[in-house]
Amino acid sequence: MLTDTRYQRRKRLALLAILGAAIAWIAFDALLGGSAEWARVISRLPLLLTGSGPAWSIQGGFAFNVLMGMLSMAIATLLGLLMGIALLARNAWLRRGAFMIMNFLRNSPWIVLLFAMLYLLPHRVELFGTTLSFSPFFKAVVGLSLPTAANFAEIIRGAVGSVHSGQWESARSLGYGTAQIYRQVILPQALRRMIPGWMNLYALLMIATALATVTGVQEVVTLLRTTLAMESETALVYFYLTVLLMFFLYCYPIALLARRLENRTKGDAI
Amino acid sequence: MTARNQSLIELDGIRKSFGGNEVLKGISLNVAKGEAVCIIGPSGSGKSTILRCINGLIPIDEGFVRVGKHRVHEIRHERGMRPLRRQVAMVFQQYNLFPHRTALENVMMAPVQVLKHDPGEVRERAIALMAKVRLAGKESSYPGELSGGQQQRVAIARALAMQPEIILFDEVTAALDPETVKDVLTTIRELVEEGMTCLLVTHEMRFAREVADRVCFTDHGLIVESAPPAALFDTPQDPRTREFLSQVL
Amino acid sequence: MFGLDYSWLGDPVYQRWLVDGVWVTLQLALVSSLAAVAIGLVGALGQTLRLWWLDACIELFVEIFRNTPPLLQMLFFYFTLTQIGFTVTDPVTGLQHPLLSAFVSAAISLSLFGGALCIEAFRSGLDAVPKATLEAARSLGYTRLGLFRRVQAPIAARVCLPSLTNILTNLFKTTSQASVITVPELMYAAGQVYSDTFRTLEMMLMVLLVYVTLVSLLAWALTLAERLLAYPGYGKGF
Amino acid sequence: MSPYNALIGGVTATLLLGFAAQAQSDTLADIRERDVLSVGIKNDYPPYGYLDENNEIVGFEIELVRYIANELLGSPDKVELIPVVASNRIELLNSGRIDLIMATLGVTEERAQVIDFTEHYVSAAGASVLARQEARFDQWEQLEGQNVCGIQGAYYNRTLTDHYGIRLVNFTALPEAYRALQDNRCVAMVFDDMTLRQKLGEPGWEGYKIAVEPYEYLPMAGGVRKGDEAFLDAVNAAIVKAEGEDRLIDWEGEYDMPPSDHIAARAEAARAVAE
Repeated sequence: MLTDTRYQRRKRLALLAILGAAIAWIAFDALLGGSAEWARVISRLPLLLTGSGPAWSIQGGFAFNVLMGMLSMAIATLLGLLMGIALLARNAWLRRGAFMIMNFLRNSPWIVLLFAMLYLLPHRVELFGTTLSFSPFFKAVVGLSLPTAANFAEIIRGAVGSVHSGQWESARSLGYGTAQIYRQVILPQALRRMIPGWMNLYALLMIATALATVTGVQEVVTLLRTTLAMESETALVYFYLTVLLMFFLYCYPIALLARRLENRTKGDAI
Repeated sequence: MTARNQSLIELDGIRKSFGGNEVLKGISLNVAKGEAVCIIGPSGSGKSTILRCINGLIPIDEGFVRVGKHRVHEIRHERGMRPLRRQVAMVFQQYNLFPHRTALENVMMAPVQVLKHDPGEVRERAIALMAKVRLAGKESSYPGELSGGQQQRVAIARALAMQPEIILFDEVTAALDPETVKDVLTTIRELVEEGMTCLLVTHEMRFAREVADRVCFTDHGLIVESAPPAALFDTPQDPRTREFLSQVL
Repeated sequence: MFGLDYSWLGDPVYQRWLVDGVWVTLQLALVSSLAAVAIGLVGALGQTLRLWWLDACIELFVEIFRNTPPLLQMLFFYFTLTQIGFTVTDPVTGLQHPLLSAFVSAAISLSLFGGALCIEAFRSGLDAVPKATLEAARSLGYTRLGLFRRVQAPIAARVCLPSLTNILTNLFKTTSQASVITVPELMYAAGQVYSDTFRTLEMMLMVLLVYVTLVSLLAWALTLAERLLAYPGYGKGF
Repeated sequence: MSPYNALIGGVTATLLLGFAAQAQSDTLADIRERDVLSVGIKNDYPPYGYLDENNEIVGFEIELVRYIANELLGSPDKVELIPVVASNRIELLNSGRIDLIMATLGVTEERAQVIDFTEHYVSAAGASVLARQEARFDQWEQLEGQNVCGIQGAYYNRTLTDHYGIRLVNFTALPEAYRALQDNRCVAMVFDDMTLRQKLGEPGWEGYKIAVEPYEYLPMAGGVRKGDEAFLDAVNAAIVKAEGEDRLIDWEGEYDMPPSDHIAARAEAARAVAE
């Protein structure tokens, strides 16, 4: 039987070999004139990435997915933090309320929440005399951030709960107050455990931005589907593979990094 | 396969490294049938590794290991280890009971599933063994519901259920509460008195002195001194043994 | 109430559409959950064989399906499989018909997506069984297969259950995306109704409520199963 | 968590969400203040609105939209083109995201209850059926129980399923419906007659025909919010002006549409009113 390190090395080599073969195949097909389909894909790539023609100004496309992901994550982090604090609150009503909202959001499909937000939020509100207009983009961001926030709250709760109860006892016996224990003892440890979960959540959210196609945002899946109206049948597979690859290349490294961090924190005293 | 001498366990010049760290630097040891041998020594001196080399859990780098008629160092496959494992049982520091089975099932599992013995007969044996380790009435408890000392005694019963010729005890009391240590030691003492061949790694010096026929002191991967307990504890020959004993006694 | 108008719910046509939709949603969820667990078992077992090339292939499969949008996977399976030859030829007309209906495409795509998540969960469950417990089993003379079957798998199964609950509820929620490839499940039915009545908000709120109820019931049932199967004396993931 | 808890949570959340308010205002004043007109258009629907080779949105309706923007705000570029689909355009209008629908909107009674229509600038045949040359049906009734590709949110969907018993396979986007038809997922495809006839002219569609003729003709018009009189009048004035200048006939030619009696008649009428 192979030793563990040699096994892992061989496995990694095999993975690289498969990826290498795939890249070589694409390169042969696209650059050496193997097929006209890749040429079609390349001519549409600016549109799919930025939503604009050759001008490269950002009007949609995958750039929108990235932007939506980041904005939603920012909002979700803030909302999730509030919800997480409420989940840990001493007031039973507050805790129960937060728990119910969290479960409601966690148990609803993302696509349905997105739809609901689209029709629920007004498109324009008058506030202090100025008109704020809520674009579908903004609504999609809100719709995506809600379930993300609920998931983040659960991550916070899990991370805080995973700190051994012995630490509570020892900190209390040293004369710390509750708030102090959270700040000085629990959070520094919980935070380390939260980060991988937070990153995984971001990758999950990024993947979910594809759903914004149902709200009419000109993100990459919407543009893909529109573009395919003008393309020949044979190019279909190539276009889908290209967009799948965009998501994979963006999300996989994040997931990989998250897992590495996770393995590192696993050694923490639990 | 012939034995080079009449002992039941024979170790000769065993070397073992983990990464670049040489843990065993030429261990030689003979244990006769019915003998109880205790291995003592500072942490990290390779005591537990010796036990794991005897039942083949860890392959050795160099040397000769024989248990009964099995030449352990020549066995290359897990499959080949099975007859050996039937002969040699092992009890661990962390009990390592199977958490998904009750105490009685833990005792019965291997005889039924590995040795293919008749379940009815094994069951009788297992109940008797539970009584022997003074755990009658705890048969249907899950490991998670038992105290450390109780779990360890179930582990001993589990080892005995295999009807082994040799039992290896790996610091079996190290993780236990002081008040439960006594019960476990009593159980082991009874086994020794019944003539079971036992090899014990332990930190319980008083116990070693009471039950062992011979005590080996290991340090830095070598057996420094080996003698009957009275001799080793009262008139240690090697300065390292003296220093160790002055610290622990 | 609140200016919401639910009078259209009285229309028997809409009622039929919605009830049929829920039924299709349940079927899709059941089929893909079973297949996902099966794929997860096969994949996780494949990884325990410790064949580096097989392991690499399984890992690639898992990472691809975990890191791309299920919606896009569904569109891909629905539209491109016929393109690369998944068709049957009608003997009478000589026309090429798609081998896979929208429902089957969605079921396959959801199964693979859920299967990838299951492989990952089952593997980490197997990894979570303490090395010392396995050592004890080895010292009792278990073979590799016996050790896996009698000790490692039963313990791992209980460790996996919470993440399996997560995966299956997630999969149930993801079935709603099949509406995009015309699988007539609940979301699709809802779309049909509101494009007729223009009562979009009312429809979406109702759909939301139906999904939350169904998913909560599923989560509750699975949690109950977790509790029944737990062995006494050990907390979650012991 | 118990299902009881989840239900209570769900009901509460639903009720809370139900409070959403909607804005209502004078659109004409509003767009002059913003100096831009937001219009819901199609971008996947030749010849009315589609993406050209440069990824720009062009088409018959787009020309009309730009003409109206020029009339109302003084420049054809003071317009925000928002791609919509059949299933969301009315919602987008009524919640204020767009000011005007110019997206192949057929005039129907149901829609008239929730929005106001502008002048009927085009009269299009209603839905017809596209199928392979070999198809043997030519009546709507013959399609009963058959799988027919369609589009979600089309006004005729309920008539087709309820009255003719057709099993519609409805897509959200047109290209996907065409693809499904070519993949033989459906025996035929139902959509606006004009669009389907245009499709027949494209390469790759030689093996297809219009198998079933429309069962009705339907005028198409712009859509505005109900009761938005000033804005409606302004848009109507712009449309009539364009008609009087024969601009719609020009665009017909420009986008390869078959000459329509309706547009010619309206041009005559517009000039008659003007004189």
